[in-house]
Amino acid sequence: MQWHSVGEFFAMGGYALYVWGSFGACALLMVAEPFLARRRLIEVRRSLIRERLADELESQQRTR
Amino acid sequence: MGDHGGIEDCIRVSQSIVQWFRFASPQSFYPLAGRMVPWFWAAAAIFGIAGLWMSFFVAPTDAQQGEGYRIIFVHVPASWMSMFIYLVMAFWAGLGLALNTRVSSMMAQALAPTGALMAALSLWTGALWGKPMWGAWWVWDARLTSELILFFLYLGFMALQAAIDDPRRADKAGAILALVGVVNIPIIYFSVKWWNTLHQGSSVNLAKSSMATTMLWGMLLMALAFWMYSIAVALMRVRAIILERERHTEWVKHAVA
Amino acid sequence: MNPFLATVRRDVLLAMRRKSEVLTAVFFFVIVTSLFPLGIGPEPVLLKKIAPGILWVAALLATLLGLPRLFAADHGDGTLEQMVLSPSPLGLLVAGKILAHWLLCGLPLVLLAPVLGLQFDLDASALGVLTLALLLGTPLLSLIGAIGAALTLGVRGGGVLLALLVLPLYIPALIFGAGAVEAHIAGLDVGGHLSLLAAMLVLAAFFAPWATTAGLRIALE
Amino acid sequence: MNPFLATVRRDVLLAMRRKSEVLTAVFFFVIVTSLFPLGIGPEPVLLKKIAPGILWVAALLATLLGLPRLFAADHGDGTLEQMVLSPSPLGLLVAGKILAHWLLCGLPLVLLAPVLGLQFDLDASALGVLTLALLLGTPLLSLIGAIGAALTLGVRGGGVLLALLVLPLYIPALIFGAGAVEAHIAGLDVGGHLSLLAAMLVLAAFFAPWATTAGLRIALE
Amino acid sequence: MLNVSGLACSRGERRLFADVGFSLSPGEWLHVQGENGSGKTSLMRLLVGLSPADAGSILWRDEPTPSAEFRRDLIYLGHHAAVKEDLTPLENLRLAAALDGIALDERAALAALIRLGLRGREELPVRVLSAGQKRRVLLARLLTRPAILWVLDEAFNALDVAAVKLLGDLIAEHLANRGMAVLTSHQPLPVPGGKTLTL
Amino acid sequence: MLNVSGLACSRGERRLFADVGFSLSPGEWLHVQGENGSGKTSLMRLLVGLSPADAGSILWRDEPTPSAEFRRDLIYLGHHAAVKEDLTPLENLRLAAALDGIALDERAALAALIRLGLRGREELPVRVLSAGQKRRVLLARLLTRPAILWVLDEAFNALDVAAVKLLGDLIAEHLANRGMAVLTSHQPLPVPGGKTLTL
Ligand code: HEM
Ligand SMILES: Nc1ncnc2c1ncn2[C@@H]1O[C@H](COP(=O)(O)OP(=O)(O)OP(=O)(O)O)[C@@H](O)[C@H]1O
Ligand SMILES: Nc1ncnc2c1ncn2[C@@H]1O[C@H](COP(=O)(O)OP(=O)(O)OP(=O)(O)O)[C@@H](O)[C@H]1O
Ligand SMILES: [Mg+2]
Ligand SMILES: [Mg+2]
Repeated sequence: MQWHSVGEFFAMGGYALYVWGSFGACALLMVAEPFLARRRLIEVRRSLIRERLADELESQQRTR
Repeated sequence: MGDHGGIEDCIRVSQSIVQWFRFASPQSFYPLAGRMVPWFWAAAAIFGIAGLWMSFFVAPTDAQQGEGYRIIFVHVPASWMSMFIYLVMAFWAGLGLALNTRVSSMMAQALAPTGALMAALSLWTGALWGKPMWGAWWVWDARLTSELILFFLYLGFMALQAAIDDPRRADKAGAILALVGVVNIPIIYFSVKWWNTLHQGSSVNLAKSSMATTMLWGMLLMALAFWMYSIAVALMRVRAIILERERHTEWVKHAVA
Repeated sequence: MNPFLATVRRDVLLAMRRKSEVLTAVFFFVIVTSLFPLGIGPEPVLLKKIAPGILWVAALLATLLGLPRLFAADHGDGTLEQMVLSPSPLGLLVAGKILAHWLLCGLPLVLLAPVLGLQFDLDASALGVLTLALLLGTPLLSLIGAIGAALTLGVRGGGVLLALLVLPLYIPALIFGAGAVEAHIAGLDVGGHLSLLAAMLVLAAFFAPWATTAGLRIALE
Repeated sequence: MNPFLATVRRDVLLAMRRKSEVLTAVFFFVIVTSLFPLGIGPEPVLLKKIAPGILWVAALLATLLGLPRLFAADHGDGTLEQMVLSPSPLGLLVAGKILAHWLLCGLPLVLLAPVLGLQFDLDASALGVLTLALLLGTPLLSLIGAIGAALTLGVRGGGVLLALLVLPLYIPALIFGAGAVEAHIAGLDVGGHLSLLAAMLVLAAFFAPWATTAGLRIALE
Repeated sequence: MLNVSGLACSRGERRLFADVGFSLSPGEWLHVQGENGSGKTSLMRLLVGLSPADAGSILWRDEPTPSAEFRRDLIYLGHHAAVKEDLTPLENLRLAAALDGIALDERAALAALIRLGLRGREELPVRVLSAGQKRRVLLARLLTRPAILWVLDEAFNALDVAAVKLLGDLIAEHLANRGMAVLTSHQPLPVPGGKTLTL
Repeated sequence: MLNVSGLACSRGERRLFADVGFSLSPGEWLHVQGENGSGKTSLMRLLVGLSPADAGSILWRDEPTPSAEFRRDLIYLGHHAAVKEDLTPLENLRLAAALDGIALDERAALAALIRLGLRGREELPVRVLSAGQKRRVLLARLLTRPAILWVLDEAFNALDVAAVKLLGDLIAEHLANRGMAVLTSHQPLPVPGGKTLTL
């Protein structure tokens, strides 16, 4: 292994900004994207459930 | 014997076609996708961890570029995926246009943002690599330019689909655009390449002659991780799209119980 | 009369009725090419160097500017519906419209380019190559542009979305077109560039009317 | 609500409804700036030299592209008639529309220009001057453009005629705007350029809404 | 209140009408009749001040038009839909009011739309509405903007039977409140009384 | 000749109609009725093949539409004017015929325009014509293009009394020549007989 200390690892031989900028951007976007996709799914589900509730309420009122 | 095998083959093929159409219905694809997603996440995580280990702790320091070269482990996979996803997206879109299978159009729609993301990452990491290596964030090199155009093609596809309300119409229009784009990508690639080399010798050239095998492995593992990630996230997105579009059908009402 | 020719005639007639239309497309080309020396400064060597690029980009933008109107007017007043329902094949009518667009927006640029090239001090043979490249390139621009125009028809954000879709596809034409002139100035052979342009033109002539027709049918649904 | 603010809000809302509209104006700017290197060739020194000119011309064309729609939509569906007949002063409504146009077409360009400048390898202080010049220049472009849009409203050959009318008026903005950046790169003082831009902006802010209003009334007659 | 005299209008080389005059007092309305192309729309546009007359005078409250006061007192609905296709009926109505400098709360706007039979369409973009529904969105403005003089050009076009009756009732109500109206139509109008002007 | 069955159409989340069916033989016509927004225009567009139906079949001469033959036999005039504002009525008529691949000489075109009461307007750009005159230019196509099935959406809109009668006569003539027609209108139609379909 070529790293002698944690500091050296993070310094990346002077290329810290570039290397961590790249890996960081990848990490950020690749965490954000699934998160957004998941939220989209949850939101559709939630609105579907809401709609069902509204249907039920309406039919209750009608039978009453 | 040969005859017999032929018939069996026919049956198998037709069965798989039937199977394929079964999964081509949103109703059966939705749960299938749901079951596949965790597996792809797991694979992405495993390959990703292994790849990161290789890229930071196994692969040696590059003689010319020092530690800066390690950007390669995200840059190349992102670049590859951005190109590959476009092909897959156009394939699904074209299938949807030709056979009117709804799921394939939805798949194309789900892939586009991931492809755009990969193109953006390729541009971003490339720019961050270029500054220390060439001293400029951006040069009008053939590869860079065609990647930029690819990014625009993704954006165009997404903008067109977003601009059309009726999903059926959006699918068809998007499919035509994606197919036209596929015809154009090789043309663009070669034109840009030729354009660039006509002017100046490639002052822009990475010494990639003797890549250490550990480097190569790191890159391949990372590429696999990116691949698995793309599939997983596209499947997640296609599930949302299926629910959005099919929200008035009975099965969706039951599925979300 | 043949429906194809009838469409060409109709569109040309319509453009002539709005007299200024043809002239102003040309003026746009002229003005854009004249803007750059103003923005960049008056160094002759520099200007000569960038002349092919600027002339091509200007031609490309001038073509682009006319594209949204290619189908929009017919769509807005219901004529397009009538064309779809007409007994004549839609592909023929669409091809006629594309040809008319080139006659009105492309051809004048081809004819004018040599004059504008003089402004940048290009010599006669370079002007010849420029004109030839534009002659091959501008129909290509019209053909590709028609696909974009059909796909964005009646869509929110039309005109600019069209630019977004079409410009990336224009890039090969731009590179080979401007490249031909630059290569000629640098003393290289231009046959390769021009035959590639011609090949792309043939390819587009086959596929673009088809894709455009499909796009129009979708737009009307 | 104040009719001025109501107009701004309405136009922004309309643009947002057509989601892609705002984004694509910006994309157009991005794509046009990227086209020039493709036409001209990839030499960094040359590109850096012509960068300010190219960015300014692109900003100008991007603004121009949105102009025909400034009043055309309201004219086509009769809303403009209603605005003329409205109890609120027409000048106020027009000023609101111009401000909305700048917010949608001008401001995003100002914000984006530094990023695009990077593509041409401009340094940080040059990018600062570029941004400042655009911040002063783009409202000027919107104000002048509005006059042209009003005058060409409903006129045959509209869009391109508009370009023809407006581009000559844009030239001072282009010269001083691009000139400021070039002067800065050449190590000269840029105060003069910028204050001239500011002076033109103030002048236009006073007169343009008035002239636009008059143009609109004529167009509706 | 409205006094028109000696009005003349020509288009191209054709004199459409000359010496047209009439006057309206509160509670009165005028039916402008004539064949296609006889100049009804042209007259309306002169009346509201959108185009200048060749001759003649138009006085509102004894002052020449177009004055700011006249514009405040006037609603003109023409052949055009004058609604934004991308906005919903509700947004259209509220923004039109805001442009006129009038405060219109959601409740009042909704009530107007519902009165015009657009229940359930408040949130759709106008683009997808039917021809008649688009006209109704425009007509809702009659309820949300107080004005004394209504100038309606072919307002009954594209409306179904129920909507024609509704609009007739609205006009009658308006007249009963000392309003005035100038209407054109090729169909018989469901409003009683009224002067007639034939071009 | 025209057999429609089981037609269904929905827009957005709203089902406009389902299971609509009718058939027309030569000499028959159908009046599609319904309130604003009930789906008349949508039905017409399905019928001529401009938009796809959710379900159902449309047969013309026992073959599914849209076929080339169907397009040859069909004239559809919709809400839109479908005339070029910059051209004269005469040019409009002749170019429309040329696009359809039909030879139309000046004499025949002029005769059609005159029959529609556009005498004296043949050489004006359509832009300056009145609303009713524009409709008449469009309607002149009924005379210049031979077709068996006329699909007219609100064709009586904006027409004055004389023109309404004229169009009624044209339709009656067409039916007498073994033609067919599908019409919508909110006014009573001046054509005798006819089936009715209420949406
Ligand atoms: C914004 C800038 C950049 C973009 C858009 C970009 C784009 C791409 C693309 C599209 C590929 C895949 C092409 C292929 O496999 O043939 C790629 C691969 C690669 N790039 Fe970049 N790149 C950029 C900057 C850089 C820089 C600065 C370097 C190094 C100094 C670099 C080194 C590489 C290497 C080593 C590969 C893999 C080579 C191969 O597989 O053939 N890139 N890049
Ligand atoms: N430049 C011109 N030259 C000759 N005639 C013209 C010109 N411009 C307009 N016209 C005529 O002026 C008249 C304008 O009529 P207008 O639109 O006011 O009619 P209208 O009574 O509203 O008709 P409709 O009932 O059809 O709506 C038309 O007859 C038109 O032909
Ligand atoms: N996306 C949508 N969501 C909900 N409803 C919609 C949507 N698109 C259209 N509609 C409704 O579909 C109907 C379309 O009606 P269509 O234009 O066919 O009516 P029509 O019978 O021709 O009416 P008119 O008499 O007014 O011309 C309208 O009621 C409209 O509100
Ligand atoms: Mg009229
Ligand atoms: Mg209708």
